[in-house]
Amino acid sequence: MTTDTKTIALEVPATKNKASKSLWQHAFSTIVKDKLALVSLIIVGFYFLIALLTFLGVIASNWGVEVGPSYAPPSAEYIFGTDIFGRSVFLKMVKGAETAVAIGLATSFIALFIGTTLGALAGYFGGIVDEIIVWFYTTFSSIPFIMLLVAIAFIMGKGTSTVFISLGVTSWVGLCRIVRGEVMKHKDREYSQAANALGAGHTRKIFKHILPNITHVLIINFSLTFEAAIKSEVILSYLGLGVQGRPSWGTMIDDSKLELARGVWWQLGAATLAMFFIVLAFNILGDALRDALDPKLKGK
Amino acid sequence: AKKQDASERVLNIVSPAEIKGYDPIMSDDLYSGREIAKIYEGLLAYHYLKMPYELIPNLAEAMPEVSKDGITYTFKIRKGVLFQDDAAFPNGKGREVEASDFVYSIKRLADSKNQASGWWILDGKLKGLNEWRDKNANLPVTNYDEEVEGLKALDKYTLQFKLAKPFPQFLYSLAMGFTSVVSKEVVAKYGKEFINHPVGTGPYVLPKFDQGKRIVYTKNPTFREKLYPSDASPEYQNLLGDAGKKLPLVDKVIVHVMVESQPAWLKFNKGEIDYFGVPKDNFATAVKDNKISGELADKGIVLTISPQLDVTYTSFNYDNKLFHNTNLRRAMYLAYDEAKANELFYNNTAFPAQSIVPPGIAGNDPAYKNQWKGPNIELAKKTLAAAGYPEGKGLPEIVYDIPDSTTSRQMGEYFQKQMEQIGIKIKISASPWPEFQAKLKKRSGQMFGIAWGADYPDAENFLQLFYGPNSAPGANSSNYNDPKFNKEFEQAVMMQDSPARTALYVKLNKYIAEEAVSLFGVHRQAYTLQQSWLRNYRASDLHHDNVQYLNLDTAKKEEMAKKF
Amino acid sequence: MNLYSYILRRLLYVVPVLLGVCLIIFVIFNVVAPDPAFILLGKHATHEQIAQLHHELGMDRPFWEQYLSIVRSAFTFDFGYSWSSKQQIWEMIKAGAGPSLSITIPLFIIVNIVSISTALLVSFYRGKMLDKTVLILSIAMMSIPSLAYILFGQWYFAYTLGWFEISGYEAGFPNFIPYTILPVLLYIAISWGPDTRFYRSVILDEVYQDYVRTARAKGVGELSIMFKHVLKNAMIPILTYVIIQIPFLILGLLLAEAFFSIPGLGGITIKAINTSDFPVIKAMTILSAVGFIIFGVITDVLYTVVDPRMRLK
Amino acid sequence: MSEYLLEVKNLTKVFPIKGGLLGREVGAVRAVNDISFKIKKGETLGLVGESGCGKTTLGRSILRLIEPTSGEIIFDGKNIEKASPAEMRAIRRKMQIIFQDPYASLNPRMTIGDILAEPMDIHELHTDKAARKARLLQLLAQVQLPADALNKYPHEFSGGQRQRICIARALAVEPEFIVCDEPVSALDVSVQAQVVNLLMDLQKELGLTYLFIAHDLKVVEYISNRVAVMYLGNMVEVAESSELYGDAKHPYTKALFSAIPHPSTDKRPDRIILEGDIPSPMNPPQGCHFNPRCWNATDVCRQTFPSVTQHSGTHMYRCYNPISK
Amino acid sequence: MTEKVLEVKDLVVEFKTDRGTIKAVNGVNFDVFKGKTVGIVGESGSGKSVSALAIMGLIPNPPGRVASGQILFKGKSLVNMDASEMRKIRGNKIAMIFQEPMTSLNPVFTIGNQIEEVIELHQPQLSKKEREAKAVDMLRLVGIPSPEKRVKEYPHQLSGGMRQRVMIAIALSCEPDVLIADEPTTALDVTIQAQILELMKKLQKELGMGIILITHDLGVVAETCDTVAVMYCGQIVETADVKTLFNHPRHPYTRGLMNSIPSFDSTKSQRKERLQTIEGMVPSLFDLPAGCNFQDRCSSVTEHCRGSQGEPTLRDMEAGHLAACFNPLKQFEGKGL
Ligand SMILES: Nc1ncnc2c1ncn2[C@@H]1O[C@H](COP(=O)(O)OP(=O)(O)OP(=O)(O)O)[C@@H](O)[C@H]1O
Ligand SMILES: Nc1ncnc2c1ncn2[C@@H]1O[C@H](COP(=O)(O)OP(=O)(O)OP(=O)(O)O)[C@@H](O)[C@H]1O
Ligand SMILES: [Mg+2]
Ligand SMILES: [Mg+2]
Repeated sequence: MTTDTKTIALEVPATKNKASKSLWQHAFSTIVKDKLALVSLIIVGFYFLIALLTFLGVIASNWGVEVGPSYAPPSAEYIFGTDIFGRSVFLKMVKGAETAVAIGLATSFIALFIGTTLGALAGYFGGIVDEIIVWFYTTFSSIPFIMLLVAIAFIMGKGTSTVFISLGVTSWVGLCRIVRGEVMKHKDREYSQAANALGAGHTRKIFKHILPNITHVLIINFSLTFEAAIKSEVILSYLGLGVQGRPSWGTMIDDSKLELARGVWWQLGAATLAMFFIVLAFNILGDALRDALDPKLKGK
Repeated sequence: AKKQDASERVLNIVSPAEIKGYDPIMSDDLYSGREIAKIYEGLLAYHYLKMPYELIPNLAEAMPEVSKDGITYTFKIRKGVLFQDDAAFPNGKGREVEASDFVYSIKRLADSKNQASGWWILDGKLKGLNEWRDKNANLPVTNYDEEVEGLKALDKYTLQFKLAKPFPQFLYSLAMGFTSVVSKEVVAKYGKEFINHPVGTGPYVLPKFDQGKRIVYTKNPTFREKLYPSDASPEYQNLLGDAGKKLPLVDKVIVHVMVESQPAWLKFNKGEIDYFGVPKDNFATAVKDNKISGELADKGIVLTISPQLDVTYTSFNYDNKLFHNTNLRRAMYLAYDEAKANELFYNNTAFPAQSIVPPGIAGNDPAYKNQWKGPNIELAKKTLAAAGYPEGKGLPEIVYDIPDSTTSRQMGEYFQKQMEQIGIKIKISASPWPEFQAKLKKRSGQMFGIAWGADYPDAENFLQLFYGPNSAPGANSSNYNDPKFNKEFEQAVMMQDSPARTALYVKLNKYIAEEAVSLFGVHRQAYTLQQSWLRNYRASDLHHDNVQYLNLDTAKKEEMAKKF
Repeated sequence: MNLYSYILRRLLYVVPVLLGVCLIIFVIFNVVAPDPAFILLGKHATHEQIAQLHHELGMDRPFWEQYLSIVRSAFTFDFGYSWSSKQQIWEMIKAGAGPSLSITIPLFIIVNIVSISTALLVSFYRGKMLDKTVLILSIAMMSIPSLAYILFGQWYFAYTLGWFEISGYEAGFPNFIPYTILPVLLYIAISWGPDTRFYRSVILDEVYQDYVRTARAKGVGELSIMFKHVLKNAMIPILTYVIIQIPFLILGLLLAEAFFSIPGLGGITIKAINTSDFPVIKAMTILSAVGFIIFGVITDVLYTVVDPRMRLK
Repeated sequence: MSEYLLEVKNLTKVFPIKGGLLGREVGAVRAVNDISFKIKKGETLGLVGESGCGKTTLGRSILRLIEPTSGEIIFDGKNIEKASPAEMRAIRRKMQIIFQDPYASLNPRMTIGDILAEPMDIHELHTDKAARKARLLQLLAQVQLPADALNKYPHEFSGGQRQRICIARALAVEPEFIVCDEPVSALDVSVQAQVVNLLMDLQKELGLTYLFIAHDLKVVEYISNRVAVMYLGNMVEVAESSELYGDAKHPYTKALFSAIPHPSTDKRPDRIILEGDIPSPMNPPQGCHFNPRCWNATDVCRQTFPSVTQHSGTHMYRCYNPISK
Repeated sequence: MTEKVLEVKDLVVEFKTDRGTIKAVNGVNFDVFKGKTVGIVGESGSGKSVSALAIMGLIPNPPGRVASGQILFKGKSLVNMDASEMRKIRGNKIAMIFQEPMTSLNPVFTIGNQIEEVIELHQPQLSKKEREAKAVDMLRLVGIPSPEKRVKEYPHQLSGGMRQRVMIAIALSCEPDVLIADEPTTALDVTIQAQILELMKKLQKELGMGIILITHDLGVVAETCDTVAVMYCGQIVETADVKTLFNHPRHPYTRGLMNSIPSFDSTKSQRKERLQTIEGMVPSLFDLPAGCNFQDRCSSVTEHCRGSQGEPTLRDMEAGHLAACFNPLKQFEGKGL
């Protein structure tokens, strides 16, 4: 035995001076190495920063102030021109980032919460619980998204929280389905079985073993939901169910359907541009995350 | 569009809203009303070329005989008027209209099973009609044969109305779509589908309404001899070119239902639409200093500006005691800069409203200036202090409800900004039209931004908006209930048109204005663009039947085609 | 278990799902939604009229009866009358289906052909310039909201350039064609990005499978590998994706129909939403749910045709 | 207390196969069919058989990771198949399992420290911080891993090291009995030897008892005192490992041994090449399940399932026509 | 000696990865003779499969490429051969069987179809009928019962052993000169493995092809191969005819491998002594040590091995027996098994 213990030291040589990396750190470093993904990450971070700053009132709090004549076209003075009240379209666009980020976050968290909870319950417990949840989401998903949105708006009335909730409540099904599948898979994985053999209870198995292993799915889904929510807000605004009392890209685009014919394209332009970059960034980031976080590509 | 037969005169117009169907008793919605008026007719109509509005007989032979007490109205109806041909009639040939058809049509309006949206015009007005309605409400089948005292066909061509109490505005209801004549055979044949099978007496026919976005009317071949008017008010003298010609003047009318304004405006600019109300946001492109812009002028397009019989106003819900504070209301009124709003939202084309009754209707005093109408920030602040809320302190945040449309939203934001100047906090809550309506009807809001368009050209139609018994779900959505006002209003309503009544109207109108019962905004004007080849167009709020008077200069149209 | 009993079983599952859909509709519209009476009665409504309307609409009946009537309508397609237009809803649906299909069917066919071909092409050149360009382009196109496409397309292509009809519709083939070209093209642009991306990822999943290596080892050419081996395997997810679009085809294109004045089901739906026309909203919801469920079954059945592994003994 | 640590009596596990209209049961797989055996304290029982014959199912049923359909499992004198969850948890301290795929059996999101501490958390062992740390280090030393492994993640280790981590985790609760479900099958030969040595050392040191499952007969024979052979859910032969190799009675055992490729170029006795495939466990052949592939099969083999023949004290088989020496 | 059908000379295959370029195969040489079997053994990741794929021209590119070296098939170079010409050789002259019988067949085509495809590609003169008949013959040849029925079945309807036979049938249907079998039995049970190996031996005798048999099971090598190459970290560390190698291994790694297999000896009655092991683990291809790749695990390591003399190259130990080692075992020291 003694000789053996000596040779052991030899066995783990390569990792000695390298800091140990979890899969997360690994994923992060992978993303940072991918230039396009890094740029996307920076863009997303930038939008979040803007949103935070507008939320705190550091910037764009004066978006409602008249800065020039009504419908002034873009110029050196008015970067993206002005709207009907002579407000700066640029500031509205900036303020819109706050709305967009708020919608994205709220929607994704609501969807995440419902989807994960139901999916995990169904996948983990199986049997009748599973059947009921599957029935529930099958039912739910056979109702068109737009109808659900409208229906929820009917119940809840108007307002920003309605937008959050209706988008959140309509976005969980996909995630639920995936989580259910993943949980089922992981439940039968040998490490879960090992935990079982150790006498681990349900809570421990779900929260310590299974959920941490599907976080990549959650993160990828989070980014997709986030991006989809920002886009859905436009449709909601068009249907008159959008956010109120503060600028959003959706209402800017909706406004522009009247303005375009008189040649006022800058609200549409600014909102589309603002939306374009964050949606694009989220898409690219989503792909990169998928590559970086998918455990299939790691370890072995 | 496809090439149209050159010899055929085809009028292309736009309806900016969906058409709900062709049942006259449902014609309270403006856009459906206009379509219904192409096919159905009533006893009376407005003279096409007179201003102020003048009622003239249409299916009636002449204006009615009115008894001295103002209770009995006797009509002779025109002979030889035929219903349009339809399979519902023997051999498919439309029969002659009789007095009993009017009795039937008006009973249909009163039949509670029909849930007619126009019932209000007769509610409590004709003797025995309400009783008939209530009695039949609980019967499985409505008994149309039962006689109603206030509504009788004395013979084939004589029709007699008896009012419950004097109500001179009654005649206006006979010019409204609701009382148009329908035939019971057609109603019986199509049942619920009657709404899609319009068979009237009017100038145009539509075999079947299929819910399409393109409604094509053709000339009614059995239309009676109806002629283009030969007399006109001074401002319409230029429209007498077709005087004495048999109506209708164009062979075919195509109505394009276009809910979104962008495509409609683009289509008009291509010459595919003959006239078009200018959307607010196309205004700058179209009009400068009340003149048409160069590009459009080159195409020969003509601009018509005409006042509308309407008023926009911001109303309070008086169920909320907060608004019983007159000074608060006045302060708000003073803080609001209507001139600027006019510029932003109406391109400076609207008339600032001093009171509720619009100009052109007896009761409006052109000289009157409302002392509480802003902007006067200094005074507003003082008044607000007098109201007990210096600089808005102690005043809760007020929720301002608006219908959700791009423009309403912008208006709401504007109102919010204005009130902020004197320290009043406003929260905007936008809802789609139906929900907005529900809020009004349920009295659940605090403040609303709304507008009222005239049903008929009489101050009563505006003043009743503040008549206590009309509270929501009635038209008085502010639930204003002032016994003094109520009493005088009731009195005015009974009076025949006279200087005394006008004086009373003026008084009531001013009272409402001075009290700042609502914050009156503007009386809008309609801006209509016409193609150079369109003839006889006059803008009007009440002439839903205008299409029969319109004409096209096909040669001119061909000539202009290259400019498009 | 044979195919028929499998189909039957899948069809039977439709029942609880449909009951569930009805339940959701019922809860939303009959229990918690605001009172529709005010909207329907217009600006001069009275209390008496409201009460009567409630009776008329069955709102005073017990809940279970109301629920049953929704269930009944889901199976008989007798949806009653629209509140707003007083039209028979089934007739409205029949009238709207044609125009909707006249844009969605060409769109469906073209966009799937185009994006599947693009996906095959870029999968073939995976990792090369073409693949990267298409990928970036498709993501970029996905990032623009569809409303922006429509607004711009209508203004620029139809009006400024005059290439297409601005808006409008005429019933009957081929009359509708000039009116449908622009909306179809715009929606091709809108859907091409996400579709291509999806198909590409599906095809790429297959490209790295072992059987592809076997085919290469057999000396099969690259093109034949793509079009024979890979495509047939990728058919399963592709089919699912394609078929699941069909119920939405029936519902039409909400925005396009509103902007191009096409009298289709999408327009009816938007109008119903804007006027709180509950019966129509309910009908559209049920209709699309039924479509969704039925096409779900069809997908499952087609799986067994395409994929022998799913074929049951 | 008996000399046997574990006694399995008539253990059966049937997996229902759902299908048909409305998901009725349409069939069943008898993955484990009426199996009985005993294991002495400190002994290793090897279990071999072809893929799908039920080895894993048997191993997991013993720990009640799979609920057996019927039969008795008596561990340390206690009948465990009726144990309550709390009792079961206590029993699990004494029985552990190591799986085939060392990567899949480690949670990739946990550090080795967390993985090894988890069993102690569950069973509330060594709750004191210092004691915990000491125990972790002791475990690492037992499986010959360096102390700095604690903060690393499974993906940073090689296959052999991962399997050691799995072994350490099993040891953390100080079990008496370990089911080794093909613990070395996924490893390269050179690493396999390290792990096999480790398992044997631990057994000596801690007095462990093993049920050692493998399909590699060489390894099983090497590590086990006795070997049991399974075919299609049934145990067809059990014997001392040397006896089994030298004197297999069941034709299947014989064929299995003869099929092993020998890493030597010396001449070997002729190989028995079996005909045909392993039948589907969903509908095993009538009679002796091995009969379609058996060169000795007679009519009786095709009709009735053979019962157990006790050959010698420790040697049992199920066959009508056993092979004579 | 018989005809040399395939020659691999100094083959180097590189892969570009996130962490740099690795040489998965680094200077490999071996020959394949008609009717003979070359065994390639080595631990996981030692470059066995990559070598085989290189011969087939199937190295996924990117990230991999044949960086240098020659592969000559009957004197013709396969490296940089025109793609269409290469396709004519693949599946026809050189065929390959893969390790995973479960996934290597296309799940949506019948097995008949998949056999016919290769016949159609390389024997276009045959009619559809003839092809079908040939597919049935091939299935019969590889010992699948009732082949007429089986041709119409799909891969999922067959067991693993059956599928591997189908793979063999596909590989052999054009009677190739060289068959590469990459761990053809690893996924199979021993009894089935015995069937398949027996079958391959039989077919080799009938068709006279040269076989490259890749495996990590020394037992399989000993029983089926004529010559053996032992790979370690992308290089061949020892090669010889099978008898010599097993009886007198010269490279410490080869001996280590042999010793770590439990011997199967009924004479040892009770529990055996500890197995001999090779301590440590295979170094990562990303940071190979200077000098001999095996230095850290070697019992007879010296300073030479640590880089002062460069990498050890294959040297003749005796006729036809080469080993890459600075301190080879004595000729009879290596007697392990
Ligand atoms: N959860 C399950 N449901 C249905 N059948 C199952 C289940 N688990 C195992 N089986 C079946 O039971 C039989 C025995 O499986 P088991 O995994 O015990 O075999 P094994 O001997 O461990 O095989 P291997 O050597 O491949 O690991 C197989 O036919 C398998 O298909
Ligand atoms: N596509 C690839 N990309 C990057 N590296 C690769 C790729 N394919 C193989 N390699 C690397 O090449 C080396 C040799 O791999 P190869 O598949 O030849 O090993 P092997 O000897 O066949 O092992 P096994 O016994 O596990 O099959 C490995 O280190 C592997 O990581
Ligand atoms: Mg197993
Ligand atoms: Mg390999």
